[in-house]
Amino acid sequence: MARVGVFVCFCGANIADYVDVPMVVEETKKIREVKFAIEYKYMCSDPGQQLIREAIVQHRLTSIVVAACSPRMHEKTFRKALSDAGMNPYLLEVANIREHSSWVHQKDKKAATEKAADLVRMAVAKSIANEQLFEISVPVTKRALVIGGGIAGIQAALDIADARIPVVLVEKSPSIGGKMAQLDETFPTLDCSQCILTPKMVDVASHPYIELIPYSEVIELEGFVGNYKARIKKKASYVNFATCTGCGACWQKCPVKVPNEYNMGIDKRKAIYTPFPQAVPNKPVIDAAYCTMLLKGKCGICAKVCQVGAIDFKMQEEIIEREIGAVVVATGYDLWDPKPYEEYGVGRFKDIITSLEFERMVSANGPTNGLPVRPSDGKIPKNVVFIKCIGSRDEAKGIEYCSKICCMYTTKHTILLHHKVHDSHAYVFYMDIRAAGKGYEEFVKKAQVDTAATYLRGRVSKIYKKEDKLIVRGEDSQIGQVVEVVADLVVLATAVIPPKDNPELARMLGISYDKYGYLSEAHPKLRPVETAKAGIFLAGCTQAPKDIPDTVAQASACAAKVCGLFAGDTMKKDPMISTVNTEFCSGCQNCVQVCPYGAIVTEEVPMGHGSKEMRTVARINEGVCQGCGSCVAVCRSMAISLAGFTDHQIINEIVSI
Amino acid sequence: METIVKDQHVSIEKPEIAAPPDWEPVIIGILCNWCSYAGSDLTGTSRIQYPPNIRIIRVPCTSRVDPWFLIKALQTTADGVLVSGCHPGDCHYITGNYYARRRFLVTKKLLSFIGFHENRIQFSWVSAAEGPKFAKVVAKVTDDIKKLGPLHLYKKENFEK
Amino acid sequence: MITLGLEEKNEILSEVNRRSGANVLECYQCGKCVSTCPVSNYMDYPPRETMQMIKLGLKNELLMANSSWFCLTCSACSGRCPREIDIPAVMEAIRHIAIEENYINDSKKVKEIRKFHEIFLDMVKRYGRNYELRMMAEFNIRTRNLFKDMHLAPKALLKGKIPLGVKPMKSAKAIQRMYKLAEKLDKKHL
Amino acid sequence: MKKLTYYPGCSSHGTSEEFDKTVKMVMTSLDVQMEEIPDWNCCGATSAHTLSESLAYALPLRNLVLAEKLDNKTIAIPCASCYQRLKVTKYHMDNNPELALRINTTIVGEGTYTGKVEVKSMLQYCYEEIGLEAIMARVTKPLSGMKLACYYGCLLTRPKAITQFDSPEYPISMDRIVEALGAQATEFDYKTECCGASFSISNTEVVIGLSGKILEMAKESGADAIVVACPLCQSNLDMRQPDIEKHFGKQYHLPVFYFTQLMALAFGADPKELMFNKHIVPVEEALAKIGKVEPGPEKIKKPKKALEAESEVE
Ligand SMILES: Cc1cc2nc3c(=O)[nH]c(=O)nc-3n(C[C@H](O)[C@H](O)[C@H](O)COP(=O)(O)OP(=O)(O)OC[C@H]3O[C@@H](n4cnc5c(N)ncnc54)[C@H](O)[C@@H]3O)c2cc1C
Ligand SMILES: Cc1cc2nc3c(=O)[nH]c(=O)nc-3n(C[C@H](O)[C@H](O)[C@H](O)COP(=O)(O)OP(=O)(O)OC[C@H]3O[C@@H](n4cnc5c(N)ncnc54)[C@H](O)[C@@H]3O)c2cc1C
Ligand code: SF4
Ligand code: SF4
Ligand code: SF4
Ligand code: SF4
Ligand code: SF4
Ligand code: SF4
Ligand code: SF4
Ligand code: SF4
Repeated sequence: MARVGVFVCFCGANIADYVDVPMVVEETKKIREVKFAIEYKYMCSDPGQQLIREAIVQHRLTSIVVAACSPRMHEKTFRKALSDAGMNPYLLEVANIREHSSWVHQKDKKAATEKAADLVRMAVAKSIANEQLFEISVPVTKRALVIGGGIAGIQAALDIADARIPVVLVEKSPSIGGKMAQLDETFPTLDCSQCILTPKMVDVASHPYIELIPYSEVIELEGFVGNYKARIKKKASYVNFATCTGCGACWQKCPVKVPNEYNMGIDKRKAIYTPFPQAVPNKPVIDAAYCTMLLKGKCGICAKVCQVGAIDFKMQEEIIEREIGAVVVATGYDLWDPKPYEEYGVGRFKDIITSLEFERMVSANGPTNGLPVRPSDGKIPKNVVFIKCIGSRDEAKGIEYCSKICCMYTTKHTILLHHKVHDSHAYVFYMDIRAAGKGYEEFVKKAQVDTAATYLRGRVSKIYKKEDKLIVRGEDSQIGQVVEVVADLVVLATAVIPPKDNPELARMLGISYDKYGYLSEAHPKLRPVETAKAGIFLAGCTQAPKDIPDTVAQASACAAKVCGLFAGDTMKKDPMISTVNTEFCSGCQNCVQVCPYGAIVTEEVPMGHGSKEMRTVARINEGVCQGCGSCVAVCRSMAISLAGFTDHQIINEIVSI
Repeated sequence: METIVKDQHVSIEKPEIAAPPDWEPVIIGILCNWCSYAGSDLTGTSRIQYPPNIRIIRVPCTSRVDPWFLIKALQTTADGVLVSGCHPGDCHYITGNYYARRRFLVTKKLLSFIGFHENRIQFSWVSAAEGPKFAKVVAKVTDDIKKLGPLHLYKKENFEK
Repeated sequence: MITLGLEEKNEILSEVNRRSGANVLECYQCGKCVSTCPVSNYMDYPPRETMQMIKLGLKNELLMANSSWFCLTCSACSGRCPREIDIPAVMEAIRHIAIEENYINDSKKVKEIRKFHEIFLDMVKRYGRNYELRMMAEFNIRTRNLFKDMHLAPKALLKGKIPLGVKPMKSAKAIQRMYKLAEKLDKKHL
Repeated sequence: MKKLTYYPGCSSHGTSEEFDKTVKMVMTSLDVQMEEIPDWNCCGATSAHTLSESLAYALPLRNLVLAEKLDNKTIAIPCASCYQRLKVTKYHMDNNPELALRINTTIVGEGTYTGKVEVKSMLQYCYEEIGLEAIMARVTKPLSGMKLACYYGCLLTRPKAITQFDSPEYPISMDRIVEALGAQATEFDYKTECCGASFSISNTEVVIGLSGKILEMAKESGADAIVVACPLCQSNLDMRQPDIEKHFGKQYHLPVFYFTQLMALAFGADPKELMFNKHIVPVEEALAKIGKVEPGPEKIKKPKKALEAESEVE
């Protein structure tokens, strides 16, 4: 029979003033299984713990109940006291007689005492059904997978690799760099984006702990924290990177011209191309959608000019498998297509461009020699109208949220315009100027003064064409007048949106995403880089719009999380998880449906001992289960049991009052 | 026992069994660890007072709550049960409390179908920060149950403690 | 100067929201409606300002303003409002409250607009259909503006643009009955 | 043969007789049989909803109920204002049963509204139910050489949730129809700006300002004439044009046609039949362009997004 020891705490006056502690001890002693009961002033103090340790040995106790403060406070402390005395720490139960009794029934000592006695009785009843539990230790594969090679992915990969943990960096496009590689100078300091990004990209390429897999996508992830296996699809590049020297002869000679996505389609690239001069890896790929050799079997010029024979038209896509322990998702963002703004004539008027197009134009390595030009006639614009919140904060046409970065980059654009075209004038239609950040408001103020840009507070309602000018009409709500600006060029600060395949990616990884398609963090304030699935972390705009400083900060936080996870050779895990008794399992798979973590899989077991016929049963992966108990409650066969919260334990509590 | 079942929400409890003069109801509160249990701790640390009738059982998540627990509680020791968990969307286990909520509604219907007054089992959302709300919920539930009087229906009076 | 904080509750806000089905609180003062509205420069308070005044609960000013009478219900503003507020419905709610509670804006323009609509409805009540020439004539007489548009009349009449008669409905009676019932309904439900 | 229910609206017997007449001509040549709603009444126009909520729904509702007695699935309405009143009423009756029941009591004796008839503007009917191909097939005298600014006004496509037709900002249905007739539609940015319709009589100052801007932009687009689908638009832009010209000190000379007048013309009708004599702004100059194709600016190509553009091979 169970031998329970009960220790009731005074907590100085905290408990003793409102609960008759000796009376509780007396009541407790009436319970058959209780072989030892005592009160003490401060149970959590070292002498208090010593009391427990001694009693365990002296009275050969089989479980311990401490009646004191909330288990959320000192459960760990007392568990440790149990293990110090050689007892399994999970044989402890805590009765919360402080938060749940002495502190909340200060006017009725009798009732508080009765309640405290009941709470102890319940804890005793539960502890009788307690079992020895053992921390689960899961082996860890110390290799991280980073998905997406924008600044977020680059930073996370470098930080993890610097801790000498191998990283696999998978990038969808032919080069890493992401959107940052397309930017000119960056707010709030106006450093040149390429100048600060390129060294990091080169570091990625040369880092001994980073394996860069470009032009690839992760297509499958199985396993659980510490023990994932990823399948990566590498697209056919038709260029053998091992032999290619990156000389560029091929793309110089290729006759097929294609709109250049790096320059937002403003100029052309070839069918075989490296996306931009600083690309990493700096090797070309053939765009199968345009290469006439691949499409029609005609051409082959690149293969002829390549001195090292690196071109391989027969190349096939490849599947690469890697075992990893943690994942950082850094798939970045897209920009919203402003087509729904029909009142602005988007799509009809050539001289309306997006901010990223503007960014490419003013970039030194851009398609227009670093100058903004009117797409319609190639002229340098004088009056440029910038319109903010395009698609953002507009639930009618776009999305509800604020894109966070466009106020700042539009400010930057007025400066860049001012630098590049001296006699130009910027007009900015805005609703608010959101410049919360270190040095941001100062940046905005300086820009407003230096450029003398005209700020008009209102949303533009219409753009129409008059001769070769665009007339931009909006209200300046500060003077309550409708204004029309005669513009040469209009720049739309389009909303940041999540990559459109994020939901699919999230489903593949088993993590969640919000109604817009951003990947969801575990807690918006306190766990902003973790996902609800252990071992998967988020960095950069894939979680929400953010600028480069925030992106980098989050990426480094991910790296810290990954390093923390990999700190030991195995991972310790709470043993309060569920297990299936396959004898009882009917294979209904109700549990599979409700598990929020996908921890439950099915397997085939023989019908009976030695039987050849098989039946399906559920199996819970102990590495994945978080111990919520959903499955237990839905299992009609009562085949599942959640350690620490078994039916037996809970029913004991209920009936013991 | 005389039973009049007009519709499924009509209680067949017998009000004529009068409560003993100093009768106090026993209420079992099943709280999820992450929100409501933490909230109830906060009620304590804030010293907010509430009626002493509730006996709290901690579970990881309201989704762990088997309808059987509720039935067992009403059959044995309790005059009423409160199940409380995280607000929708805030579940520590992502979706746990959605399942719990659905299951709870069905259970409640079932229990009132077999004759329990629907106020005997109640559900609430209390977050870890809502100490005052927890006190309010407990006060309301206690009040409701007091009005209903002791529960005799289906009680195993000969239960050994 | 306006002093706020004296009213118990903002009645005009709840009343306008109820009647229009819009939620004026959603307006974030972007002004897109103002630069869209073809008549905003004629209004005492263009739509954006009207929204803010509703939020401030400036009932008298709102009900006396000409804004709701100038609204053409062209729906251009609501089609562009980023918060999808049904602005013409808000304008209409204000106009209807002003009519019911007898707030009379006695500027010449508002009086004329109101008169026109009354005469129009009168025509329809009499004939079941609109009688354009007669309506124009009555409008001119009743607004004491006998010669308004007279320069158009000869040419228009000559060209048969404005015919001299109307083909009245057979069941004009039904229309008159409808008017009576509608009036009752308006009273009951407004 | 197609059949439809026809609601002519008050102005069909007055200011827009030529619209009424040419609608009938065009429908006959397109093999569509029109049945007029028997003893229809005025839709109430802007005035009803300005002053009375119930009347605003009651007047159109009577017409809808009467239309349901005919056996056609669509009512087509030439006047944009009537169309909008009937469409808005139908929308609220269909979506708010409680209101529907209430308003239905105002038309005692006429029947109960069931919602089985579709309401379309005549333009929408031509574009959606007849279709460009069928229209093109009837053209015997193409209007090549004519440059037209298509003006839709505010009521045909707004509010979008209710009308569910074309774009409220840059509609193209009428443009496509006049192109099917062989004319050229100009790029005209004021297609759906309001002309001030309901203030035509009570507040002419507003109308002159608004309609003036529309004429200005139509001229700017290079048009020889304006095409409309609404009697109110027509009379504001046509009848008031001399006043507007005087007010702004400008000359526009832009005749304002109903699209059905031009359809009839292209289908080979005798111009004398088309009541051009009722127009205030003379039409002769514009009509004289027919057949004379200028070299002019190249046809505006549909803009393509840069990245969708084709690749080129050197
Ligand atoms: C016009 C403009 C100007 C800006 N100016 C500034 C500025 O001045 N200062 C500033 O701080 N910020 C600026 N920003 C913001 C800046 O661009 C972002 O903060 C930053 O690029 C975010 O980096 P990221 O790595 O999260 O995303 P991204 O740069 O979008 O990188 C995502 C990467 O993931 C890859 N990827 C996507 N999906 C997959 C997949 N399924 N598998 C593998 N790889 C995938 C993509 O190809 C890409 O390489 C500007 C933004 C814009 C639009
Ligand atoms: C009125 C108000 C409301 C807010 N509401 C919200 C909200 O709703 N949501 C939200 O996200 N944020 C909110 N915030 C912001 C939030 O408080 C901060 O983001 C957060 O507290 C910052 O945490 P911290 O650790 O950086 O700084 P702090 O909380 O200031 O902690 C700094 C600690 O360092 C100690 N310390 C200082 N100097 C030394 C030293 N030399 N040596 C040793 N110790 C030192 C201090 O004693 C202190 O304990 C709010 C802030 C305010 C003012
Ligand atoms: S164990 Fe808890 S209740 Fe006891 S003294 Fe320590 S803090 Fe107080
Ligand atoms: S020519 Fe050959 S070696 Fe040079 S870049 Fe092209 S593929 Fe590489
Ligand atoms: S084979 Fe293809 S990639 Fe190579 S040069 Fe020809 S078109 Fe270009
Ligand atoms: S950051 Fe500025 S421009 Fe961008 S959506 Fe927010 S408020 Fe609008
Ligand atoms: S719910 Fe229970 S019986 Fe059904 S599959 Fe899961 S463990 Fe087996
Ligand atoms: S306890 Fe929760 S996490 Fe674990 S297997 Fe069951 S449902 Fe999944
Ligand atoms: S457009 Fe809408 S949100 Fe903007 S000011 Fe007008 S009513 Fe308000
Ligand atoms: S509906 Fe009224 S307020 Fe709105 S744009 Fe038209 S006239 Fe102005």
